[in-house]
Amino acid sequence: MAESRTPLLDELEKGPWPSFVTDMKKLAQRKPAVQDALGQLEMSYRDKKGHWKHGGIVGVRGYGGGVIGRYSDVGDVFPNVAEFHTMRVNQPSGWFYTTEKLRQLCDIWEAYGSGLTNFHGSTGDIILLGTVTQNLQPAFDALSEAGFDLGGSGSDLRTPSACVGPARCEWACIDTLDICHDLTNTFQDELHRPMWPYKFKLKIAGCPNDCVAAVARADLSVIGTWRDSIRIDREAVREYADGGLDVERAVVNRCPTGALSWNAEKKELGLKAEECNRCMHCINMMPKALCPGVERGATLLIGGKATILQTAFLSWVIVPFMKLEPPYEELKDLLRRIWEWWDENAKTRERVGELIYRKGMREFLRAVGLPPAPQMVFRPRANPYYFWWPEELEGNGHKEQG
Amino acid sequence: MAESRTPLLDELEKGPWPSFVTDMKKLAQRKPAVQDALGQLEMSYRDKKGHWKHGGIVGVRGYGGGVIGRYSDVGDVFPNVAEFHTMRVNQPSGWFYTTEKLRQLCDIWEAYGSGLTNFHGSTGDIILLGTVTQNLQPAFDALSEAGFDLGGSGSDLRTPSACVGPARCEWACIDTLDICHDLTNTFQDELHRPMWPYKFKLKIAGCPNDCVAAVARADLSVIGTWRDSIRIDREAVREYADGGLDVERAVVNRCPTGALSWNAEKKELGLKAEECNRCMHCINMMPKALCPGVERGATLLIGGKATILQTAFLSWVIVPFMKLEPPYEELKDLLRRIWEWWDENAKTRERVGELIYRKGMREFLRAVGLPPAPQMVFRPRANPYYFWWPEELEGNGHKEQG
Amino acid sequence: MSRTDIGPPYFKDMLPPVIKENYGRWKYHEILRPGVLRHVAESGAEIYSVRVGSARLMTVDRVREICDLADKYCDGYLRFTSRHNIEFLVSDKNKVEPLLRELKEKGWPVGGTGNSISNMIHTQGWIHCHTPATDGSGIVKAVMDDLYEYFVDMKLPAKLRIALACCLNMCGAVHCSDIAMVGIHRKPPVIEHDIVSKQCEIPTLIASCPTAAIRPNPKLKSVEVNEERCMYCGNCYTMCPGMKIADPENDGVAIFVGGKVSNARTPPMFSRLAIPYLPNNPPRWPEVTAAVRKLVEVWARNARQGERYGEWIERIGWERFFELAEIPFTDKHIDDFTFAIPTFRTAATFKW
Amino acid sequence: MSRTDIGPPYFKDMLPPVIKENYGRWKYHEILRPGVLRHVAESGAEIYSVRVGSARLMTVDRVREICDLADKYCDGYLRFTSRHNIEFLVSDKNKVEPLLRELKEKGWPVGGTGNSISNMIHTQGWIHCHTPATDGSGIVKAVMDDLYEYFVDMKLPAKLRIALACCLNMCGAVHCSDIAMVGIHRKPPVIEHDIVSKQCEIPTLIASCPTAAIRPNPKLKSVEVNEERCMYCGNCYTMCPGMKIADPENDGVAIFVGGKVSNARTPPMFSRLAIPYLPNNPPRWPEVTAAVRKLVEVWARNARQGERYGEWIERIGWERFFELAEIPFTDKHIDDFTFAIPTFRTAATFKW
Ligand code: SRM
Ligand code: SRM
Ligand code: SRM
Ligand code: SRM
Ligand code: SF4
Ligand code: SF4
Ligand code: SF4
Ligand code: SF4
Ligand code: SF4
Ligand code: SF4
Ligand code: SF4
Ligand code: SF4
Repeated sequence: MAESRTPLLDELEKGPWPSFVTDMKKLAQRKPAVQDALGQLEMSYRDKKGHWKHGGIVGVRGYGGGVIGRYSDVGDVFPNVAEFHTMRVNQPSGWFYTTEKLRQLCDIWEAYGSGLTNFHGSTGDIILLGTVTQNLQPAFDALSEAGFDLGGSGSDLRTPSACVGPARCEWACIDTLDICHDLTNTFQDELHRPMWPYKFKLKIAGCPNDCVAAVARADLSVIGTWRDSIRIDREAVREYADGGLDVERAVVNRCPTGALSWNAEKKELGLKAEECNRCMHCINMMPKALCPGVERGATLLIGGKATILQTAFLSWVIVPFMKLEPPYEELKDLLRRIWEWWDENAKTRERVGELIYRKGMREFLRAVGLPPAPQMVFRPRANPYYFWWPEELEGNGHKEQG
Repeated sequence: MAESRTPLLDELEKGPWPSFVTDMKKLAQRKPAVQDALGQLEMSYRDKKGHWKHGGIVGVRGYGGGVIGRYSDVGDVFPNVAEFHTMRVNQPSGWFYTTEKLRQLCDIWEAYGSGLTNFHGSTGDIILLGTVTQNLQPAFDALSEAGFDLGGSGSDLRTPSACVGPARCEWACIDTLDICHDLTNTFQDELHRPMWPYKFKLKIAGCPNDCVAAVARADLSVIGTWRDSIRIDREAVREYADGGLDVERAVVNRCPTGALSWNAEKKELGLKAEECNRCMHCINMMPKALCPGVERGATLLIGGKATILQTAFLSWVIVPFMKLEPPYEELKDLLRRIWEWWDENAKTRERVGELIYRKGMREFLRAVGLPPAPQMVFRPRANPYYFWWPEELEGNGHKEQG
Repeated sequence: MSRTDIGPPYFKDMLPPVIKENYGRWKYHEILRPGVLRHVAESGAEIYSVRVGSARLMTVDRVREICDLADKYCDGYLRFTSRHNIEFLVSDKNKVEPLLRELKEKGWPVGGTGNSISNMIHTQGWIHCHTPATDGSGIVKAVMDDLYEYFVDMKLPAKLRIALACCLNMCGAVHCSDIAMVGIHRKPPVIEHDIVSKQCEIPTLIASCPTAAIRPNPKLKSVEVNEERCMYCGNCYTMCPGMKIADPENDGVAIFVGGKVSNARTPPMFSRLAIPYLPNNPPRWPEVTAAVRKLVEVWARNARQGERYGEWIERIGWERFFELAEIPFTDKHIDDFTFAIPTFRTAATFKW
Repeated sequence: MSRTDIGPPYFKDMLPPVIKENYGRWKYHEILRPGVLRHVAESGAEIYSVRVGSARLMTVDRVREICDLADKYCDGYLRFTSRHNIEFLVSDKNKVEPLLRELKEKGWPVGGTGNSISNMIHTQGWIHCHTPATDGSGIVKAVMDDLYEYFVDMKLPAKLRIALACCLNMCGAVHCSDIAMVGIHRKPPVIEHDIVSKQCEIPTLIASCPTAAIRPNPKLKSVEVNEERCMYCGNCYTMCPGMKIADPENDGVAIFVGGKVSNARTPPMFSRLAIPYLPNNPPRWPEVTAAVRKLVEVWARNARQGERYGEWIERIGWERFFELAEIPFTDKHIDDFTFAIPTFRTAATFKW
């Protein structure tokens, strides 16, 4: 047998987890780009460094985003990946597919690209990895024909995503999938034509379990919640207890607010609904017995992002509760106000959270017209360095004097 | 009866709490300065603003600190307080006095000052309020004669202070009073001759109850602690329980580390000493039954200060444990190294905590030769923005390249 | 000729004999009643401490009165506490009751121990400082009069430490008190250019501003203030008398709550903003005293036994605190200084 | 002509009939065994979801294989999860076992539900990105091979979410994962002045540095780096290819622990630095896989039932975590960036 050209990568064919190397090697037999992608990756494994570089801006007609241009810095050695751009294709809400649709995608990407994909990218897009500049437009045309459109990249709205929500989860307090779809369609222009200071991400989770990790990664997080009481099926609670669940230890004692109590004799769960902060723990532990209340809506949080530049932020509450029913106008209006303020005030590459940090939450709230609420903070300020608005003072406002 | 000249202040003669107005009014009868101090204060009460101002630097021979110069901005109306300087007199450790010493102070201040005092200032000094420039030196001479010396002011070591400690408290793990006295005497030059970027405060508490509020107000906090186990008198525990103390609820359940357990039948207190963080709660609740261990020393914390400039800081652990026995050389050496580094690196009016914040704890620790320890942080960094020292890297250190 | 650098009097010379003998060998203590402590040594020896409230601002006459009592009942020994109370150190058990009787006759408050309100840490204010936004001794008197019952009794859920600082310099541990009053300004300084140019060092002045609101005005050899950024801390005035910050119409008092410094149960905590502004109303600051009482009582009513102010709030949540205390929540409560971010709620969990 | 702005396919067209009919009316779920969920609707209808691990980086052939299975067992319906797993949506109960059998034959991992390790969120690495300090898919494969048993079983105290990002941009929720690997550089960029001067916008480049380490070099129409301030984040390289940050000798992987995003019990938390550096050792990164396994197991051994990684550490204290995990504590663990101060221990309470 001939010596392998990818001895290092071959090591990744071992072991029980699905091997992308095995998978790629098969496709490499009919796809030179995959062959070269493996070759260049093997080189990276040897050199311990990447071999991709920036290049000119590439894209499709009418759009400013959706394509990540990529060029090899060893294109002479691996000519079939000299150009190796990625297309980001907007996934259907909740990542649901028919095999028919998936096969269409595969055929398109076999025809116009390397045949390599990611299901999915971290933002949520279908990632079609590796094609050449001249295939971008044809690929896009074919995608469009099949009913697919590109997602976001660059300084625009990024592809929104949502947890599985009402499609398969009993706890969804909002229609995550519909909100995601509706917003994506409403904001097609913002998604496809970068015109902002930086990226803006939007994720929608149906309840505080946040199965789409919104709070950590979305400039605006929409998290389903409820205003009334958890509903309890007392009989089902008893069944859990009878079935061996140590309700006191595993559920009641771990309630963070002390809202729960347990009558061991009667096997009865007590709940002070006004103390509950809707952390989901008890519901998670006894899905057959407990479920969210009926007065449903969402908590909105702003500013989540990764490390660069100011360090990572988790999102911050800005609207404790908003009802969310189609056509979601209140949410859309708020988004527009947020974008307007951010667009006007931010520096290049300043995420909205960083701008709020720089300008102060008070400026933000006033600019977008949201009332301050104690739910916005874990605790109020410890320093005395706060500002007064002119109209709050006796005599001339402070802007006039001095 | 003649109309009062201090109608507003007179309102403060009412009520059960001791009235400084009543007190001052009596002395005013023989002290014109007190009379005018009352007059000016009444004016402040009417105007809702202060009437003191800065002035030239005043002091005593050989010292740079210890006196706060003060001038009235209505000196024409109240000539007897036109000059009204304060002398800060170094208190004996723990604020213990004989009446003899106190009477000497009173006599001196009646002779050379207004006769107004604070027992004590917030830093801990005896505050002798209000005298004129020309009386400063004579007052100092008399104080010195009586065995008193000035405390700190300006950019120097401020008067150290200590909790009552071993003099009257069963929990003192270090000799707070002796440490305070010894350091004060060792560092007389630093105390009396401002030569640093800003002030430096030092407070010593005998145990984590911190009865001298060191952690909030001292650039260096010395807090007594122990390395071994709390000692338990089992019989005495039982007596508390018999006496009606709900040990489980009031003590065990409120232990922050879960180190305690309670056997209700046997009325026995269990302790996992390695889990205890020495918060003092259980000891506080049962002083007859529990007390600190025997391997005693102190935790050192740095950086405590009030609001200006960077916002208030609570002190941060820099030495988890140091044995403290006379002549306290290890502590003194550390202080000298800290001052040296601070003095070399700080901007004017930059407290040591602010400098550490600006430069990074890592620079500080290396400069003063302290090993990093997880006890220094509540939790490690969440961001990936850390530095490597050249000697930690392969090839040339990073200082050489680029 | 005076001697310099002699240091303070040696504390051991100030200790009553029973303390000297049992120094470092105390075994336990009891609070016999509010203001009366009994410490017992390993040797069996005892000392009684009687804690008496003080105005802190005292005349020499008042100090001499204290000495008279200490001579009479304490063999001439006494001390002051870290919170400015007087402690009469009684070595002879039989003198405790007579001392208490005389104190009562004189109307001196005995208390401040255990689950009480102790004396207020406070600062100079209008009696001596040049930067105050409010008074010190006067508000303290008004507040302590009002809360007297809590000083002389121990009926609170836990210790309650109240402090006052007359400006943002916060002399004292105001920033870590259960309840803290702070004098505040609310307008940027009015610049007197002639004073600035003549008396002040411009670079130091500029550096003194926490928000970098001050910039040079080379034409006038003075400075300008960017009023959008000024949050009226008055630090520039500390550095330069030409930066007039006092403004009788708008100065007043802010109230912070929930701080502590002990390590008992929970780590030390900062006090946090409860009431952004109350007017300066000398001589008795009725708005301030009423607000403080209300804050004391909402805690006393709702906290669990042994729960300090901040521990209580952290358990129920600040949103619930604002509701119970009936304090409107404003944009001022939301931090916007350097460490703002960690105070923002990064969770969908809170109470309605 | 292609149409623009048509948006994604309508998700409702992708839903199996049972989901369409019971949309928003699910009642409860059960985990029948690792990787197999049963959701029951108010109507009594059921759907079975079979969760299968995926490499995420897949060829179209692999996707077609998935489709084949979905056609055979799921009437052509399937979905992917937010963590890149495949979910076969089985409407016919009787098809669950046959599907599981075929998956087993094919060697496809079924699991990732409940108290397991689910798929790793990860990023491009050397397969497509231009800024990586390490690979993506390769380490994931090595780590998941090693932790396979925890994917296919639910024997852990709680969910464990592992993530990897190949550079500090941290594409993914790496900063809030129970265990997170991050590719890091350790030396300042080597500046190629000709590239900088020709291809890069200097002001944007300067602004891109989080620590303000970059200053202009007007002579070369380029920039200089203050190496004392540079912490090798590589953001300048993202902005400008002339700032060569990759360095095979010193690049590697850091490990952070204790993050979460759910609100269950405790608020979302950041992951925090555990291991500052491990070398890049392709193809199987033995140091990294060993370290991750050790981190998994120290938690699995010591945490209480139901306690996520960060919840466990916060209960026992980070000082104890470093001891149990046998990780040396270094000055790197102590924060020195913007929000450092609130991480410093302001208490005398800690464990030895
Ligand atoms: C493809 C993807 C990683 C993946 O393998 O899944 C990705 C890849 C890149 N990200 Fe990302 N990011 C991807 C999701 C994320 C996420 C996660 C998310 O969106 O939920 C984050 C963290 C959340 C956030 O936005 O903060 C993320 C934070 C970044 C950052 C740092 C942003 C910050 O403010 O901290 C950068 C740097 C930048 O924008 O210059 C970045 C930049 C990049 C660039 C464009 C780097 C570059 O300059 O070329 C990468 C292109 C790689 C390539 O060759 O295709 N990427 N990036 C993800 C997008 C796929 C998709 O559309 O579905
Ligand atoms: C007298 C005293 C208040 C009192 O009534 O007790 C006091 C009074 C002054 N303090 Fe203070 N500070 C006093 C203890 C404190 C404390 C508490 C402590 O030391 O434990 C603090 C908080 C802890 C700290 O140092 O951070 C304190 C924080 C300040 C600050 C803010 C420092 C900071 O870094 O945030 C200033 C402003 C300054 O230094 O310019 C200040 C400045 C001042 C000045 C000197 C204001 C000035 O520029 O003239 C005040 C002089 C008043 C006067 O007329 O005598 N004082 N000052 C206290 C000293 C008495 C003594 O020696 O015993
Ligand atoms: C006399 C004094 C020390 C001194 O050198 O002057 C002192 C003396 C005692 N303190 Fe203290 N503490 C003194 C100021 C403090 C301070 C500082 C302050 O208030 O500014 C604190 C920190 C307060 C804070 O956290 O904000 C303080 C926190 C404690 C604690 C912890 C209480 C807690 O649960 O947080 C205890 C334990 C207890 O009371 O159970 C304690 C206990 C004690 C004991 C029982 C110690 C003993 O065994 O003798 C003493 C009598 C307590 C009492 O009053 O009930 N001492 N104690 C101070 C009296 C001040 C006063 O006049 O009221
Ligand atoms: C399918 C998926 C949603 C989707 O739209 O794709 C999903 C589905 C469910 N999640 Fe989730 N979660 C999904 C990602 C997440 C994420 C996001 C992530 O991991 O990136 C989180 C936040 C994780 C974190 O905090 O770091 C998440 C935190 C939870 C929790 C809270 C667990 C906790 O104690 O912290 C629950 C409740 C539980 O499991 O008890 C939950 C519960 C559930 C339930 C039981 C909801 C339901 O009733 O159907 C679903 C099955 C759980 C299971 O796998 O055991 N789901 N879930 C995601 C599956 C990812 C995967 O392939 O493994
Ligand atoms: S976030 Fe809530 S509603 Fe959405 S899938 Fe997770 S548990 Fe269900
Ligand atoms: S949802 Fe959370 S806070 Fe509410 S009762 Fe259940 S466990 Fe307690
Ligand atoms: S700090 Fe500790 S040792 Fe000092 S007086 Fe208070 S309780 Fe006693
Ligand atoms: S000192 Fe504190 S941590 Fe230690 S056992 Fe007592 S209550 Fe628990
Ligand atoms: S708090 Fe301000 S006004 Fe009061 S004494 Fe201190 S510096 Fe002066
Ligand atoms: S008052 Fe404070 S914030 Fe305003 S200009 Fe002066 S120093 Fe700056
Ligand atoms: S983490 Fe860094 S290297 Fe990896 S895909 Fe994102 S930007 Fe590229
Ligand atoms: S690597 Fe990061 S810290 Fe270093 S110069 Fe570049 S941007 Fe600045």
